Amino acid sequence: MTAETTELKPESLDEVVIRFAGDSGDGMQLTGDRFTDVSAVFGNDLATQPNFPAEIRAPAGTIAGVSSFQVHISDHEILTPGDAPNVLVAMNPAALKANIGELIPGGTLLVNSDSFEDRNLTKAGYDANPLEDGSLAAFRVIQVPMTALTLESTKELGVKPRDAERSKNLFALGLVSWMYTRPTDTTTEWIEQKFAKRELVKAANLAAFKAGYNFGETAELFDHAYSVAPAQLPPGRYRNITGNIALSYGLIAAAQQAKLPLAYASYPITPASDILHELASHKNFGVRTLQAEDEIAAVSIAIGASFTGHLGCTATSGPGVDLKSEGMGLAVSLELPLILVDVQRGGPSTGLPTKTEQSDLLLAMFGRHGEAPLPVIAARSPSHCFDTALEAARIALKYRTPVILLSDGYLANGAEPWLLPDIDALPDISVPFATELNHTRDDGTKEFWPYLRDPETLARPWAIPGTPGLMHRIGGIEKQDGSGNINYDPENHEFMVRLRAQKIAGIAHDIPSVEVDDPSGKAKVLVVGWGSTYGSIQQGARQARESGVEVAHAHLMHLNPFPANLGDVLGKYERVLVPEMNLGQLVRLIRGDFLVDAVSLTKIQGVPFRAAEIEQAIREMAK
Amino acid sequence: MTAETTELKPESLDEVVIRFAGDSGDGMQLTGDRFTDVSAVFGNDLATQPNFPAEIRAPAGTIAGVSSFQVHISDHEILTPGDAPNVLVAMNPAALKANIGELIPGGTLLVNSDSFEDRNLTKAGYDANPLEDGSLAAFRVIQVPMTALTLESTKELGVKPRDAERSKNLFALGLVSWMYTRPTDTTTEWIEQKFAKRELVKAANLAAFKAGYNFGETAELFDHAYSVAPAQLPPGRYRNITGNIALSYGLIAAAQQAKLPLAYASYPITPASDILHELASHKNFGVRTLQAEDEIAAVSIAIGASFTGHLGCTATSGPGVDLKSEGMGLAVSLELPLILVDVQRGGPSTGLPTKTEQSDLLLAMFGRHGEAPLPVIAARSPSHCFDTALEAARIALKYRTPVILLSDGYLANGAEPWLLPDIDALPDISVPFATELNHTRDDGTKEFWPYLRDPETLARPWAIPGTPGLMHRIGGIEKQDGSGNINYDPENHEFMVRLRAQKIAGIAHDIPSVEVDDPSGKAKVLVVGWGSTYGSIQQGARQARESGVEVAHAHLMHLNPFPANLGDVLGKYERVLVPEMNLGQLVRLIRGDFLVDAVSLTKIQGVPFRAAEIEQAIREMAK
Amino acid sequence: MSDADTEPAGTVVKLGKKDFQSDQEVRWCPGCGDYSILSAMQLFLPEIGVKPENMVFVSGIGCAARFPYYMNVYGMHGIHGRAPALATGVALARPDLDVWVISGDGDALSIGGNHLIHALRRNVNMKIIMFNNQIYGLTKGQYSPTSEVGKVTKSSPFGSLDTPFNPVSLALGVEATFVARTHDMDRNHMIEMFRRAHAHQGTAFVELYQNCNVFNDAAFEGITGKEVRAEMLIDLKHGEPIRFGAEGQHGVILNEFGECEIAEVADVGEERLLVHDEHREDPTLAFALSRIADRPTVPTPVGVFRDVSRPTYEAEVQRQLVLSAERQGPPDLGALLGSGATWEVA
Amino acid sequence: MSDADTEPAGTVVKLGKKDFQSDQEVRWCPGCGDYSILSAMQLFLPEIGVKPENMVFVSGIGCAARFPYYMNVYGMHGIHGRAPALATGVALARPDLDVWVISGDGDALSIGGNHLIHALRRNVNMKIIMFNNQIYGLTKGQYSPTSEVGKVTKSSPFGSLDTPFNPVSLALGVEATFVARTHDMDRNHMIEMFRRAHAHQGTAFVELYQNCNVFNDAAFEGITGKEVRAEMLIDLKHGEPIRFGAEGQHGVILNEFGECEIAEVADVGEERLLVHDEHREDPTLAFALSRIADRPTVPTPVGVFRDVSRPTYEAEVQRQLVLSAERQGPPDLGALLGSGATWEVA
Ligand SMILES: Cc1ncc(C[n+]2csc(CCOP(=O)(O)OP(=O)(O)O)c2C)c(N)n1
Ligand SMILES: Cc1ncc(C[n+]2csc(CCOP(=O)(O)OP(=O)(O)O)c2C)c(N)n1
Ligand code: SF4
Ligand code: SF4
Ligand SMILES: [Mg+2]
Ligand SMILES: [Mg+2]
Repeated sequence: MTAETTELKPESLDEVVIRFAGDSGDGMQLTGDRFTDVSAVFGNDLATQPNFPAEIRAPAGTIAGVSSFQVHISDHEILTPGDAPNVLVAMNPAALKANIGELIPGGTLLVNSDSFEDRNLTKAGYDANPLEDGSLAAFRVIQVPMTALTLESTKELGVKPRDAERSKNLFALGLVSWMYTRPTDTTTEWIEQKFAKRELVKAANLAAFKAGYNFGETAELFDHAYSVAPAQLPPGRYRNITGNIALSYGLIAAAQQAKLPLAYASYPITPASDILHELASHKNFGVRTLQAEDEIAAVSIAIGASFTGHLGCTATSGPGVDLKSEGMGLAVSLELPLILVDVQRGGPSTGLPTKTEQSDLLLAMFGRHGEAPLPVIAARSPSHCFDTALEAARIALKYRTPVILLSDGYLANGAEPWLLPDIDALPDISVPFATELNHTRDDGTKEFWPYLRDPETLARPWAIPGTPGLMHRIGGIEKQDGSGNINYDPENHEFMVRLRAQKIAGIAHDIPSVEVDDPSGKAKVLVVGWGSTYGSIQQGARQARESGVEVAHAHLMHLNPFPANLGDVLGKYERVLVPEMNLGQLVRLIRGDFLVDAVSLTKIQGVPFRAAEIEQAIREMAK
Repeated sequence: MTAETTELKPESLDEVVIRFAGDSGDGMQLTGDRFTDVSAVFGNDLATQPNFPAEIRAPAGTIAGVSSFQVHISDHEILTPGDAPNVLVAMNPAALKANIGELIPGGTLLVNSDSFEDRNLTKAGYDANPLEDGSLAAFRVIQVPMTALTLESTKELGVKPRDAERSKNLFALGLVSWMYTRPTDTTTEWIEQKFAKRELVKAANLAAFKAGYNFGETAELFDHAYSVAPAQLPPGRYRNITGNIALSYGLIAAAQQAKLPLAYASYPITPASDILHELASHKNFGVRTLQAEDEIAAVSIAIGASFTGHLGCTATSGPGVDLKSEGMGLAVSLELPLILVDVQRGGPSTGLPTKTEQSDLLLAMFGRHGEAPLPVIAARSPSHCFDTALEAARIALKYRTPVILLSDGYLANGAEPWLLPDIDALPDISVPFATELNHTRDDGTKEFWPYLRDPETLARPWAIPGTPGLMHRIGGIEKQDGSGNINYDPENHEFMVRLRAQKIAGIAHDIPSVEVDDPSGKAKVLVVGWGSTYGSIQQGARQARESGVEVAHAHLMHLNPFPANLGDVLGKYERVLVPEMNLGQLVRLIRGDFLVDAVSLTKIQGVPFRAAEIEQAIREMAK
Repeated sequence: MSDADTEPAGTVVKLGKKDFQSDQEVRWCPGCGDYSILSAMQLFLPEIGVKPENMVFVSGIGCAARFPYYMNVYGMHGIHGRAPALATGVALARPDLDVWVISGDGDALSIGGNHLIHALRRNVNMKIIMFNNQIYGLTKGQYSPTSEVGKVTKSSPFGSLDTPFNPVSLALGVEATFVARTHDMDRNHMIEMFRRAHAHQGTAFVELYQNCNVFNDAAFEGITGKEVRAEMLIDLKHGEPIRFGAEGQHGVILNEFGECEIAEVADVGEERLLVHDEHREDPTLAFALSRIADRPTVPTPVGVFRDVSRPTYEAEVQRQLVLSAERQGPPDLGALLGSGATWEVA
Repeated sequence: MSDADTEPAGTVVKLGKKDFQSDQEVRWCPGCGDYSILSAMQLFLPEIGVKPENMVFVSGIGCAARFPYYMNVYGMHGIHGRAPALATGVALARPDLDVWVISGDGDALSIGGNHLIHALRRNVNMKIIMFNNQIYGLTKGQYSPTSEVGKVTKSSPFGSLDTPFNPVSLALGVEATFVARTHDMDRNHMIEMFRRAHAHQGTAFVELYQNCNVFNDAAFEGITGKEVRAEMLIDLKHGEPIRFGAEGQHGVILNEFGECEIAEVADVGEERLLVHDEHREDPTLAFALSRIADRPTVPTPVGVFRDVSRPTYEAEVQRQLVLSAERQGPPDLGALLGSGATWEVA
């Protein structure tokens, strides 16, 4: 290859991790979203990880105000947003300071040099200008006066400088798009639609984007561009989706597959609010959404709706789950279908509202007074939120029980390409309502018994108001099995407590066995995970295998009851590792249930495991 | 011995279990209380178990309306109210029907024959009169027209028949007092005081009581009376006490020993309400009680009071614990002293409000979102509620942490003789408030850091409002250790989460080792219990030993953290049995923590284990 | 269960009291005011012609809250304080149903206060009947948010300190569209209030003075007792001058501050009497009336304080469902999942 | 931290604004109304002569709720909606402290509604300042219980349906002893309301219109904007006829139903104007005034609606502590434990 040609021919990479970082006001989330969409449409596999400041809007230019978006694109299947970025785009000193620590040595650092003046440097807590004091020697630093160039590119348009300056994120997007040879049309089209109504803004953004792109081509800064070829994903139509959207779609789909209207009541809370927002905008699906006065009302409203034959659902995060405890216990006693989605966040108490964590598992299991068992399932990836919503509904309806579905902040806001499911292939999860009297008195007259159970599922009949003849009363006081009449008899209570437990335990026979990913079949170490650690564990396990360590991975979607074969699976391996973003919750359950000396690997930093951390732990254990 | 003398000499028994049963309106609780007091003052050891209907007042004469009181008196130390009564006093057919099943074969049945007329028989669901159809052949049935005799005895006094009839429970008390040769003075004095202001009632009750007593003496029905000699209890002054009263006294004592005012906020709920009632009547101890609008307010008010330097406390039962979850999590994050008493009752949901259960242990352990560990302790007997209240306060104050104290319906209402503690020997549990600036800035100026910890206990300083210079802000958002400033840094969060857990875990070194009751030292089976099963397990173990089976018993007061030696203790035995009034909660923790194949023995009938049930299980296991 | 139950749907049957009685034994204390309320409700319901299967009675926890068990309709005995929220779910999902909430003063105003005030402002179509006995009955006699200051109970041996709520004032302060008061001693008046509440579109709040003869006996005797009623109850009638007393000799007038005062008609003259108007948009008049009696020991207004119309919450929800369908078209799951940028992988 | 902190207790120091500023960086959006409220509070507090160490600021969760972090006093940032209860605990335990609650419209009226209404009836001695921006700020813009009907937000794309609360009416309906309203555009008026609230013995409720320039910008511009204020704000002054407008040309009168109406002074004459009286035992007048404006788009009363005196809850608690000591004697633990029947075992 000659010098000339290198100039033109982009160097091809198999994957790259890019992080856009700037002030909350700089529009980094949008920049990242756009780059993600382009790459998705282009055909790369990808995973993203946004990171917002917890403050509504921390002072501009401060570390607290930094917002970032990491996207991992590749030409092969990937599972995580990447451990560390290869490329960091830093729009201001604070963004640099907050993120430089994670840029891989030798990585590319793209900075908006215009923003590195004293005021910003001090705000970020820099004594000296890092662009000048040599502290960035380890990286390939590329300084671009993005602000100036953006203003320059837009001045013809007569946009006020203050507004024009806002387009600098699109300049950055253009520049990075060139660096990785992204097609430009998707972005320009998007800009044109998005700002169709605001001519000037549209023009400014287009100009800035083009300017950035052209700057890459012409500037001497880059000897050549890079390319990341499309990945070979299973064929079909794809879209990019976040966990909260997938979960919302899943609930809508579940209601449709159950032939029931969806009734969704919820009180806003980060990071669950978007589910309310999304569902509220799809009323044409017959979705009734209600923003309740508090979480207690929300779960109560959902229960009331379920009583009448709707698919009652509510979502929240930790603090709200606490408040819904009593209501969930009522639903257990009423034996009505109900879905509670817990989008977990950093705790305890208000904790770290915008960060992710897996610390509500034991709360979901035991957070109700008395013996009040209910099914618990967890989503493993953004798109998996769709599947788990359907599964939660299936179980809730078939067994007439409240179900807790665990998601978390990382899944809620993270995105990945999603192979659109075949609508017609979605399962029919509808269940019949009771319509007939089901019990005959000694005197021969017939009556309706609300707690007369299906011998197989142990589910009670669901007779909804409006059904002639089946009028009945249910409540939270202990009741006689069958008739459902209030009953304080000791033996009946014991019978009912055990029966309710048995009903939930029995679901184990109605869920898929846990699959073990053990390519060689020679692994001695088994990694057991649940929820959003899936990607990190899969990737970590792969890396371990590449380094010659055999390892197996089993990831649990059903946490209560466990799949029937879990005990056998655990028995097959010499050592068991359980990575969790908490202090070790699943590991407690596994040790207690199976008396297996499972080892806990925990990380509680509000961010997912790095694949390398998992790999490391696996290798330690394999020693 | 000659026939004559037998007539006079009471036959002495080493113990007897008597159950008084009647309609809620018949005053059986009072009758039982009186008999208990007399026996206590007389010097017997004893244990009682009241049993109320869940209905406020179920229809008179129905099974649902039956109220009973069982008292076990003996001449040696006893631990339970007795498995089955030797004597049943049945004031009406419903009371007979509801209780006869438990009377031991050959036992004495004392019935008020006047109440066995058709209306009452039908209400109780009897087709035929059991007094006539021979169905009671297995018992020594003694029919006494108590109503008639009571009216007879009071008619001189000019009491209205309707009122006079109300005194028939005292007739029964008199009769049973004679049967067991109880001194009469205590009772007559009590009547005189109690009804001092109501002459007629006093006279009627005295007359009825005497009539009953004399009836025993004169009637041909009894060939002789019985006596139960005083028990040889450790010397000292005794009183009879229920768990709720002991717990209330314990809180008052704790505040005094901590040199702090007690602030108690609570919302009424069975069976915890009496703690509020009791504390509200001792304001002269500086106790501030507040009946809150709900449980969430109650825990919040207690937290607010603790922040200002009071001993903040709240009590409730299951449903209220659910509601306090979020508040408890806040207290964990604030690291303030707080006591939450959970008087457990039958669940789930409203469940069996007046019945006992141990089903909130895992809720206490895990019923808060995020990682929010806190100490959990449990009382084992009515009087032990006093000790545990002091211990809960000691831990809460020393470690600046909320503590959950578990009691239950059986302890709350059950009574036992209590050797009054030596006030002067009560521990001093006071802790100093912070008064000084505790941190020096780089610039040399001093400031106050609310999260700068005691290196040993890891407790943070408790600086109360009013203290000059120590103004500070605390909250539920994650904070920087030391300064306490809001901090979203990942590493700091992980550090804090682990630190909070470590603080609680460290308490293990500050609590007594668990003691094992293993007389022969040869036992292979260890029974591990917690809470109110203590008496049943102790008694069951004794019976097992008497039958030649060696067995050890360890009873846990501290459930989180466990005593440091628990692991070793468990390791010493071949088999471990864990009896609980739930579906197996402690056993889950033990199995998970120590990987010991502990076996669960569960009973969920709203009533304590019978010693025989425990003995049985021990023998099975020892096979 | 009664015959009506097994009637095939659709056929109109003449219903009677027994059609609304469940087979459960009624378990309140003998002499409890709840009995008369239950029978008034069972007497009233047949007249509205709604089939039992289309009625839902929801309650929280308390003696009052046991009510649904005794009604042969669909019923839910919920958790303490949450009945208005549970019922909101019922009404939101099924506007076709007749929804009633039975609650107590503790259930509705203490632990359930938040749900009550939000239900009232939302105007969900449900009828909330609050049995006010000024005590916690089920938990055996602690003071409630409507107990008088200084009340001595188990939990307030030195007397309670909290100023009680005036439930009618409270409801009027939170934008309620229908507010009424009645008492357990007057079956016809109870029935009339049930009738009015049921006729109202939206949330109806009825405060019902109820005697707890075990823990707070005779709390209302001073105004509801047969012999004193004429002098102590001010019967509000829309469009009529407000007067009471055996010969209607007393009346209500407004002073210059807009406050209600009781006067002798003879002194002030009939024309000065305040004419009741249930339908004022502005709740001030109703509020003024609610302040005449802050305790049920002085002449106390009963009847409908306020009855104005506002769209019900669920009707508006239905409207939005239709609106959405118009704007966004019929549900198409495939289109929804495939919305936004998609791409094909071959 | 400022010098005042390290002053030995007792010595009276002349305090300034900076003595109430904490060392924490203030983190609200640029332009948020919260800034002006914070500085008004910090300007006001020095005048009351209470030392920072004797003040406690309690809040729930929300943007408004961050307030305590910026105050150099004792502070607690609690959990959502529970601030009035947390503060009740503080005041109950320590009547010697100066207790303030800072809350938002969602925090106080949505999830916290029950604690608010009970605090108001109890009359605990605390000052509740509710920042009403008619939106959920911290959670990025959902409608709140004070948002206008039809408000389009993330959670109400087709417009919100719930009739909003009128916070002043709500407070008056639940027996509040002090109710006022002010706004973030007028520092002096804010300070005057803080002053009045602080002077009141018992629970003071101040609704403070606050601009959320990010999620609900200019919600109050129509009445608080400098240029419109004179015409749109009705400044309530005790004992004075209620009039407003540049030349005081408009006034407020009562109609025959006791409702407030706005009239031209020229038409009705000065003598017909309603004379404001904060101290009426009966809250009806204040309630009538609260209904003049159901949205901040028409002439709206600001100032003190009601200020009456009633014993504070904690004062009554103290009274009972003394009473109990008199009746039951000094605390004697031994006697307590040994109360009732006891016996000796040798
Ligand atoms: C969460 C919860 N807290 C407390 C209780 C106990 N409780 C049951 S009913 C009740 C109050 C009853 O009073 P009210 O609502 O006036 O009804 P009433 O019995 O007087 O008819 C209380 C405190 C409960 N069941 N659940
Ligand atoms: C139990 C619980 N539910 C929900 C939330 C989420 N949340 C925090 S603040 C808030 C509302 C904020 O609105 P407002 O009280 O008006 O304060 P503002 O931000 O507008 O000042 C919500 C819903 C929470 N933190 N805790
Ligand atoms: S306690 Fe009172 S309210 Fe409850 S049933 Fe008995 S009398 Fe009625
Ligand atoms: S979101 Fe609104 S209320 Fe919150 S800080 Fe920003 S501007 Fe202020
Ligand atoms: Mg009541
Ligand atoms: Mg707000």
